[in-house]
Amino acid sequence: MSEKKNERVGVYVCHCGSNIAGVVDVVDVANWAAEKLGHQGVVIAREYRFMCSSPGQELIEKDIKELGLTRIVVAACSPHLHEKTFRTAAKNAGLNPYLVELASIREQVSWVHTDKAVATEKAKAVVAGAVSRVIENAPLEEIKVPINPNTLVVGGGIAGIQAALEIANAGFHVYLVEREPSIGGHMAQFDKTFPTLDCAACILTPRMVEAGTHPNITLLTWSDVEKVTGYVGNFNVTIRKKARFIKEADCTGCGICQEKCPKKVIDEVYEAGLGYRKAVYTPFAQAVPNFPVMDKENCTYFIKGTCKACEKFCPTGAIDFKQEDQLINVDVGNIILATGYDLFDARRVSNYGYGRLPNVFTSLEFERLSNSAGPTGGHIVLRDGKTTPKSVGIIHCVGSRDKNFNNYCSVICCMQGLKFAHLVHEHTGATVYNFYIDMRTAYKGYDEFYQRILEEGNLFVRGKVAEVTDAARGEREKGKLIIQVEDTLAGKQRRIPVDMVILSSGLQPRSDAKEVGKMFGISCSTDGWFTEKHPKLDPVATMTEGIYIAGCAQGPKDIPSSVAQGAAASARVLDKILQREVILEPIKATVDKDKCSGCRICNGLCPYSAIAFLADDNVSEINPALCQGCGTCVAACPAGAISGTGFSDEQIMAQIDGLLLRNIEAVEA
Amino acid sequence: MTERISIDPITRLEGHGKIEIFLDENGNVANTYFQIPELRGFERFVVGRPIEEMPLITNRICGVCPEAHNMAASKAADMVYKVDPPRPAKLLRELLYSAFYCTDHTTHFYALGGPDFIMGPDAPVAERNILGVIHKVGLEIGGKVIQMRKYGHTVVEMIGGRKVHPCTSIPGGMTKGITEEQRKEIEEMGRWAIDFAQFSLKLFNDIVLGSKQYVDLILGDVYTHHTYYMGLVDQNNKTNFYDGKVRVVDPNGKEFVKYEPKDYMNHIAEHVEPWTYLKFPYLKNVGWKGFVDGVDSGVYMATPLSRLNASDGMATPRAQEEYERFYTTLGGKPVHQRLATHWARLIELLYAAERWVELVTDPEITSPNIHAKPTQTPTEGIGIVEAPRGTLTHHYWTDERGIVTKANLIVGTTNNYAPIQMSTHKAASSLIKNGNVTEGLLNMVEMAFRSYDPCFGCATHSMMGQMPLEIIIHDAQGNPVEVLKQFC
Amino acid sequence: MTEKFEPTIIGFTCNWCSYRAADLAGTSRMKYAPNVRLIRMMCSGRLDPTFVLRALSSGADGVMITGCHPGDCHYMEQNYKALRRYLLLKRVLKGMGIEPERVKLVWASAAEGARFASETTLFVEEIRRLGPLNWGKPIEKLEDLQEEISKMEEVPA
Amino acid sequence: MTADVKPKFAMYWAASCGGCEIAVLNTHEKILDVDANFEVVFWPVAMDAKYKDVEAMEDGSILLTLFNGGIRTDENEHIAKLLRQKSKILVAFGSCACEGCIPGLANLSPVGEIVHTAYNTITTDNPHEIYPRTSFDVPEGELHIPKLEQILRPIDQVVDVDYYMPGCPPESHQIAAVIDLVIKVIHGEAQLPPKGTVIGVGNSTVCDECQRVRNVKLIKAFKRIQDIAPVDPTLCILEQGIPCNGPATRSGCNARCPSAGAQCIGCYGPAEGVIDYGARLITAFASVIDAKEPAEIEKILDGIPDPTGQVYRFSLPGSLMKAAKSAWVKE
Repeated sequence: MSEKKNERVGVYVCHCGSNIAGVVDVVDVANWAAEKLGHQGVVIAREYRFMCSSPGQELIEKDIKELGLTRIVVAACSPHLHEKTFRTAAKNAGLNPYLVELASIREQVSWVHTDKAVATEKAKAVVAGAVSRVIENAPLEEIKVPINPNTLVVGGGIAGIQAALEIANAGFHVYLVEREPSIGGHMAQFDKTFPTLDCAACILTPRMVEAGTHPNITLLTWSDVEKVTGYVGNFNVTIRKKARFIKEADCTGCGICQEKCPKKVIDEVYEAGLGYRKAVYTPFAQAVPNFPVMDKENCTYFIKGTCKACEKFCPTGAIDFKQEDQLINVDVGNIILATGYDLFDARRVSNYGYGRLPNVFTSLEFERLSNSAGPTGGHIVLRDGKTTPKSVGIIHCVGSRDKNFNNYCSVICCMQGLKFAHLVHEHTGATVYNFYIDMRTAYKGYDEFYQRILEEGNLFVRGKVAEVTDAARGEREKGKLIIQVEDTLAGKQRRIPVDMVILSSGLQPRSDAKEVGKMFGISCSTDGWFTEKHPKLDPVATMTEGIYIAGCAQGPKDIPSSVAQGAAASARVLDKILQREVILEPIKATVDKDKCSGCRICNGLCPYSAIAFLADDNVSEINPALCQGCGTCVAACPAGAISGTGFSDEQIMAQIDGLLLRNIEAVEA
Repeated sequence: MTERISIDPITRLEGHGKIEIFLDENGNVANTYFQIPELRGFERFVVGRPIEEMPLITNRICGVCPEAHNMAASKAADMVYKVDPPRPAKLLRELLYSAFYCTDHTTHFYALGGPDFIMGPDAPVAERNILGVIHKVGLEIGGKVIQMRKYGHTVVEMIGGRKVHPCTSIPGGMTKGITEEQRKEIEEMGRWAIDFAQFSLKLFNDIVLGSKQYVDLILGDVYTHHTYYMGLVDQNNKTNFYDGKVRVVDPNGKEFVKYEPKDYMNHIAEHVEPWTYLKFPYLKNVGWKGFVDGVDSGVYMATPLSRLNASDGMATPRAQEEYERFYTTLGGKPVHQRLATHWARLIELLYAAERWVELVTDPEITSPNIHAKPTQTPTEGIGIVEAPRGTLTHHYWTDERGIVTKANLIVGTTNNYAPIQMSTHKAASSLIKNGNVTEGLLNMVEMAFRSYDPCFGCATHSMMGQMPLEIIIHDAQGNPVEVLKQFC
Repeated sequence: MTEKFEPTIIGFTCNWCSYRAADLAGTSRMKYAPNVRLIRMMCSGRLDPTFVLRALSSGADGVMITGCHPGDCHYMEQNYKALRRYLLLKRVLKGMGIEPERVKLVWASAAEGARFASETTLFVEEIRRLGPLNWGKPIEKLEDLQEEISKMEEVPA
Repeated sequence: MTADVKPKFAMYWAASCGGCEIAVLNTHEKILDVDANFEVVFWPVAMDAKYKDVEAMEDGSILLTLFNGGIRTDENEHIAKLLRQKSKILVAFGSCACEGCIPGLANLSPVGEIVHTAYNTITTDNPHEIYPRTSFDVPEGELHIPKLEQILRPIDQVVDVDYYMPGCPPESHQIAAVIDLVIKVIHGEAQLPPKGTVIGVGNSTVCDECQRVRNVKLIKAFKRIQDIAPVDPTLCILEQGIPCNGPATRSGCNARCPSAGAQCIGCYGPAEGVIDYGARLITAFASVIDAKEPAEIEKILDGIPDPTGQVYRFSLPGSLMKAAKSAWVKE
């Protein structure tokens, strides 16, 4: 590559007990490195049982100090495990942490190969690659950005509420944005919650009220986020506050306008289409805030130009037909996305007959049926509104674990099904059949609940239901819904007639998840859930610094997990806020303005709009705070004017040469 | 014998074309060989390239006359698409080409061929070059020469986008036109060029025709060959550089054939010798009889002289006058004396300058209508122009996407390879007697080929750049006894 | 080629998916062909065609480029940019007479250790079939020309 | 260096077209400066000279040699080595010497195929398959012509080079500037740039000098110039769909071709520090493609009919791969 560098390199080969040494001849590798890579600047090569142990790290620190090493190569495990460890060791010894390279000879060699000779040869190549590369490494300094202590939480479901409260209670301001008229999310629609069966409203409402009244929380319901710019610590967010046609300042939430409103509308959202609301309404009694919303599409005044009943009767004159959408602009340092899920549309499974067979219900419909505050006052009845079912079939995994719809398990359906079984049993004494593929009752108290439901005498059939039909064969099926299923335990086909069928529908990503993700600069998995930074070790952070995810937006989960994630996300945010400044990985791209021709080929490549074109100087420029370091523009610049730290051309070229042992051949030739 | 020469590293490795002269026991010329030592392989590597790149790629065959290749390739590319460029586009191309002719002929007369006359054939080597000429005739003339070249290249740049290797000619026409301002500028330079051409003819008249020694030299048998002559002519059989039919007259000046460029394969063939990389074109319908004169030998010549011989005159008034004076002075058509080519070249210079002004004053020259979109499926195309050093033929076959699948190139100097070989042989045989060799005599041998202005850059579709030449004289045993270098 | 031929292959991985897939293959102790030597980049979008050319011209018999699945890129859509480069690069290599199969693009998510292992082994076999590339190591120049000349001289002049 | 003894100047062409010489002559009056400040000891196009004289010179006695043309034959190589030995400053002059240029496209085929093609064209009358031979017996003796080497090479793959001056040919105003500089150096009024510097160029790419308006580029289809000519005179040519090499090509020519309504074809070679010119163009063109589906991308790529020629038109021998597989290995 470039001119000869005079670096002093130390190479440390780890045995990792027998994990590496069992397959790779580590002594040979170390000796080889000392001998063959001397010309590149390797002054010492050691092997040691556990490099990551304190003595192992001390070994490195000692050599740095005593041998004046300027570069370190540790041949051990994956950098994803111990890169930080050894960088810290170098730092302690006064060497810039970015002058350390890990050569993965465990995950990439000893664990995946068996032939010792071959593995040892490959290990040598990997080490040679790391040595060539580390010589080209440049010392890097972490980038520090101040953090705005305010936080934006998007989504007022239980996860969002939890996150908002945690941060607000810690004394920092939160903007909680909810697109519906009230916070509460799906949980507010439920009757009971598994496995303890406590009433959802009873446990949720206090939290909603607390959030609604918290001095540190600015509640923005009936609002959408429209635009997000900036970067971690310094986001600027534009929020559209949709017109409610109610002056919030004057409204007391007395509810008279709703009483007086002559226009009845089927409530598709909250009542799942089972009940009615008015054109001016609060979705439910405990709504927070409890200001109503005027439904423009259905309001007689907006349609015909006359009526204004609500205005006439409002004691405080809070009605304002002229109200317009408001654009609110806020600065925040961190953002938590808790945008939740959509319920799988059971119509898609046409052979289950939802929408065609009146007495097939979705889980949400059933939640409303069984809810004492619901349209039937908690009476579980058929569509006719009066007949109580004598037999009920509950079908699990509707739309989940099904290659025709969603491959994933929706997590909650089993427990939800059991809950329904219990409620039906309790309210009606009807015979209940559960149709399941597998019962998944992990987590605390869940399997106990399953046992309890079994003891209640509910029936369970293992098998995926083929069809729900009203085509009766013979008397016993007359006027019933027949569930056609293969009982895989008994190993026979069954036709089970019931009065009511409940589809335990799965969860799926919000229909607009992709657009939302784009707006906040995060990606979605192939299933459409937001992608976390690490599936195990960093489940609430995302690839974009300062953007966190919580609740079902990240994947299907039950209430406890959603709450836990809400809290976890807020903990991450508080951690950032308290640091006052955020440290960014110094892996960034920069433009050499002299070389840049202003061709603008890079301009379209950055998903974080980190690249700006300066028309006056006819050059492009990269904002280091926005740059996430992917290196796409570096590879794209036709003039070679963009360089990337941490993964520079020189480093990668040198590593190629090293891996191909070219640097050695060159000398030997 | 073999080893004696092949072991000599110098002769083998010196970088240039060679004339090998073998003497017999009496020190007289037994035989001469004119060798070209390089192959670049354009015919092979243009295959796979898009047709529209041919004018750009074949430019690089020769940096001395890239315009010629650019034009030939462009015309071939037009034909590949069966598209006829709008008249203004053709005017622009020919205008560029005429301006180029002026610089090229000027360069040769003053820098390459001229020194022999202006300084004298036996003047010291160190002086026999452009700088020598300037020192002798005075800086003022040097200034004029430089000015002429400057003007020519300025026009090439205005129309062709670049001074060397123009880039604006594409299938169906041109990528850009010229503005009225540019037109005015070009016209001015053109008028100056006419004066310069006339001045050059006067110079030739005074220095060369004024000297009995030179006239005898020109008319002498040493530089005379009776061959066929080839040149491009317009519908009135007047010399044209850019377009027309190829006309060939026999050694008696009678029209032998006049053919459309597309029919060239029926008339031209190339002979291969194993001792040189360059091929020897000849008239197919006469046949290859070796390096000999006469009606029965297919050897033909394509130079300024041959173009005059092959035409019935020049299409512009002043040039026509000179044309007539030329033949009356040298005793009628055709003129076989090779050295007269220098004069013919100056007449062409005058024609090119006059044509330049003709074209730039055409009302359509600034029209924006400079391109016709190709609509037909590309197939095969042939383009022929007169390069300063001879008739230039480009022939391409393409697939339906217009990607070249096969190519054939017969370039200026190549046409004259056989005549050059003959001329040098004859000159050597008549000048070298009884092993008596002087530098002056040898330079006169070189003058034999230099009159052809052999541009080996140009023959270069198969050979390396314009090449210095070397003459090696071997005794009867084949040992080199004299070596002389000359750069064309 | 003889079955003894062991290809040398350079593999490019992205930090978030394919490199973690390789890690996973390791932690799951999956066995695969040892011929591929990996280079970690932040994203497949970092892949500069120069790297591939450098590898092929410096002794590699093949190059494996890996990244997150389309739509799954941790930098949103940079892997599509890698895909475009890759497709054009293959065309250019084809023009140089290099079997396009010598350069392969593989999508592997962090969870697909098995896929990473099997794709690697598959690719190694493919390259083994194609034989060594030996770039820039021609038959010694002079011999080569002698061969040319003798070919020319087979026919009588 | 003092001016009282005129320093020696040489210029030579190997496998080239002579355009570089013309470009030097096109500096017009500057030629006289060269004559005034140098003793021109060796310059085939302009004057007579003897190789023996060159060989007789002391090593390093020529101050400045401009070497143009690539190394196609053993003869070219010999002269390159000779001139290196005799010259203090050896400049790889022009695209051929710097990176191989158009003749470098020959590296896409085996040398045998090139020879075979040349002597089997439609007009060649060669029934006995006669090919030139490096040595051949004629009745009077043996004749020699140089050997073609397997591939064409830029001069720096044969000898050590001090400076590079790219361009096909280098622009005359750049040559003039360099001549001025060297003369200044001779008179001790200026310093030479560090060895290995690319001289007579800008430090960016052609777009830097191109006056055309540029936007964020999204190409749905690549087009060929004859299908859309004349192009919009003010808009970036690449944005109009024509694969223009400008973004990756060294500046210094004042964006000649784009300003003449034609795409840049890349004669000035790669920008400063770029290792492989073709790679830069591959990524440039790929980056502007507006498609995600492989099938659609492929369809758009079909609009570049000769990808290899497009990105290595001038630079194949100087690229990482240097030549096509067939040029290295015999079928």
